[in-house]
Amino acid sequence: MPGKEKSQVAANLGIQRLLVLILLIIMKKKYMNPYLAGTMLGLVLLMAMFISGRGLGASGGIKYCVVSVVGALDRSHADNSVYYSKYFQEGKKPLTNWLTVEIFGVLAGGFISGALSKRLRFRIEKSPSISNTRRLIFAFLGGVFFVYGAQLARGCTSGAALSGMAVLSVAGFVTMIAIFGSAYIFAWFFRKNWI
Amino acid sequence: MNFKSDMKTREKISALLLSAGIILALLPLTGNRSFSGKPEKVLSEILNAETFFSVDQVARFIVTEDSTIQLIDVRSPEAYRKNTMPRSVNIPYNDFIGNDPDKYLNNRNIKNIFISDDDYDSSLAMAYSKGLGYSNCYVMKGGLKEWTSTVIESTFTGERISARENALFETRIRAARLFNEMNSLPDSLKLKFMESKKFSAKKLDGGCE
Amino acid sequence: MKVLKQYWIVLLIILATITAVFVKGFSRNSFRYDAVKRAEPSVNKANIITPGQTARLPGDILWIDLDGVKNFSTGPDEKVISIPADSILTKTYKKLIFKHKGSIVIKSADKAISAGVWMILAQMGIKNVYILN
Amino acid sequence: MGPISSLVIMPEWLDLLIAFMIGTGFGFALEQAGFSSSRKLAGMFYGYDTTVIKVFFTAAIVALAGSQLLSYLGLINLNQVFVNEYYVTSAIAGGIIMGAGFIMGGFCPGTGISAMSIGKIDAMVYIAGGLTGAFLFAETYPLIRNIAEANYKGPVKVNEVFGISPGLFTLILIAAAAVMFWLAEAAEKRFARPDITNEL
Repeated sequence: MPGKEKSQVAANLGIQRLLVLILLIIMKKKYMNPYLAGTMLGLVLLMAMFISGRGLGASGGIKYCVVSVVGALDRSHADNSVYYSKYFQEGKKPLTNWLTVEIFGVLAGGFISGALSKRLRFRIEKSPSISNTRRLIFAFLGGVFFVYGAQLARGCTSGAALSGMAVLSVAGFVTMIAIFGSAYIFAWFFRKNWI
Repeated sequence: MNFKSDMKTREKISALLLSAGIILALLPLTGNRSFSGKPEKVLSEILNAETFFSVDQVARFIVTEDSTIQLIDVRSPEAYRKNTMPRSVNIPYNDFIGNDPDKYLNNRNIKNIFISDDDYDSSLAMAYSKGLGYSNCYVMKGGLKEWTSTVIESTFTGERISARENALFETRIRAARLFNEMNSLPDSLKLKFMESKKFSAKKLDGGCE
Repeated sequence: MKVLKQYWIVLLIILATITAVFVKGFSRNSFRYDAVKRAEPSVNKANIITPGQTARLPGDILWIDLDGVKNFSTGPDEKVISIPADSILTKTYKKLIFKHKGSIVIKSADKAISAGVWMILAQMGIKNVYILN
Repeated sequence: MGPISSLVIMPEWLDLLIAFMIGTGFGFALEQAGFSSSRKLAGMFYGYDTTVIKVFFTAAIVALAGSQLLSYLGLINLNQVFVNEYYVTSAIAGGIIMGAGFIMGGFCPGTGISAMSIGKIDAMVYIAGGLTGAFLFAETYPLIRNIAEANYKGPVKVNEVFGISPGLFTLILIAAAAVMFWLAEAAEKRFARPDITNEL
């Protein structure tokens, strides 16, 4: 049946063209238009609310990784601690927690996006006026501070501020204002690192 | 950095979100829920004979300690303290309407049977729950009045008793004994029992905790 | 025209939203009110009246007998209709109930039936529905 | 009606698969927005690049308006969606610590993970720091427990505090965001640093 084959070829070509078009839209600019990307992020958050009844989170997943490592290394310490023990009650496994699996998804999603937009490269991003060591030390310190603060506030920019704002929670708005407010104040002290 | 295209998108997204915001501001949003489903369907479910359990059926549930049953007493706490059905919990009708009923009714494997003095409050609570989508809700027909006259004060008036009737009376008498035991407890013990039966809000999963 | 060309996607989304809102908001055949608010009269028992109180109800009274027997003891000029409870939402009766201005009094020998019907009518947005005790 | 998880009891694998898919979408959106670049993120605090504010507020508002609309249409029960609990002291103290961490490290945890996935070494070090931070918090928890649990207010909503309908508050928030977007673009022009932005 040559006619049928022909239409099949045409359909295949059509699908290929569509895929190429989508790829072109994604790779057209270096980064996606921020408003479009924001809409996409908002829709992902809406999906999380609609399907699982919860917001997004990132620091929670980091905490669960730590908790599971501590639990594997020194179980008795974990069971005796006020903090760790609640994550092991009733046979709970911190590694198969919603948040933990979600951050592995974030890794995968970031990798796919980076691959599509050809941004996969090992490098240290920094201001030319500072050394690599300085950048890495500050990155490490930043991580320590940020996640410590996120544990205290029960969520980071995604878990508390973004998801909190989407459900109109006061905690979300207060955390958001505190994060950005304090970052603006501290920005003056660390300006050499960035500009 | 392409300023121009960013600006155009900004204008579009601002227009879109602002109009959506205006629509939302005009809607009567309260954050509460409304009934769901087609009215006819909800009505026929409410009027369905299977929605109503007789006091004898409830007596059997109590005697056999059926664990798929939850008795919800919607009377006032005072009335509940005076006459407590065995294995029942107390959620006064106004508390029931004021709160999200999900914390009481979320277990789909359990039949929730509402009880009040007569059929009035219990049927309202049942209709309210069914409208919100909890199909696992029932009513004890006749309420505590019927319960008292049929089960507690049950006496046999007839010539001969059949095996079937005998079983029925056996159940009634055992249920009445459980009921009387429950209600002869001193008030302090009963209060303790009521406290233990209080519902606490189900914790939702979420956040970074 | 230029605006339309530039903003077509915005307009499309807004139009879809408005349509959805209108369909939901103006459909008589769905519940759309705040369930807690509409159930409020039943909390303070304001929805139950005794025969003596009916004179105080606002507007004309539409009497509905849900048991299918005309045994209301009322004046001769009141409208008494008899509708079996399960057919109260059929087209003709629904129209009658929605069109009626004033109060509606429902009555049934079975409290479970009048309570169920009251809850449905109240949640559909009909105010001034009362149960005759 | 939704959320789906409150309607059906999902098997664990499906729940986790959904978590993974949502995470993938999250990571993809973050990377596409340019949040994998720390200098782009930090640009927000010096005015030369305000992507953060644009993406962040657009996302929050889209999700907020979308969920309100779905709730009006009877598709989602917002009482069943998690609302963050408000601990006044810890929200403010934690926020301030996070702000300091943000400007030092140039990432927040979510963006750090997505930057790590495309090979940013600084992001990997940042996440290592994050793991350390979580460990430190767990070990010092008994000491700061009083702060962490002080002034608990429960899951309060903003519109309840102001006593207005959620729809009206959403409109106010959107109007504020539209003004902010306009200001952000003005700032980008004023504090433009082509030498930096061209590198990103």
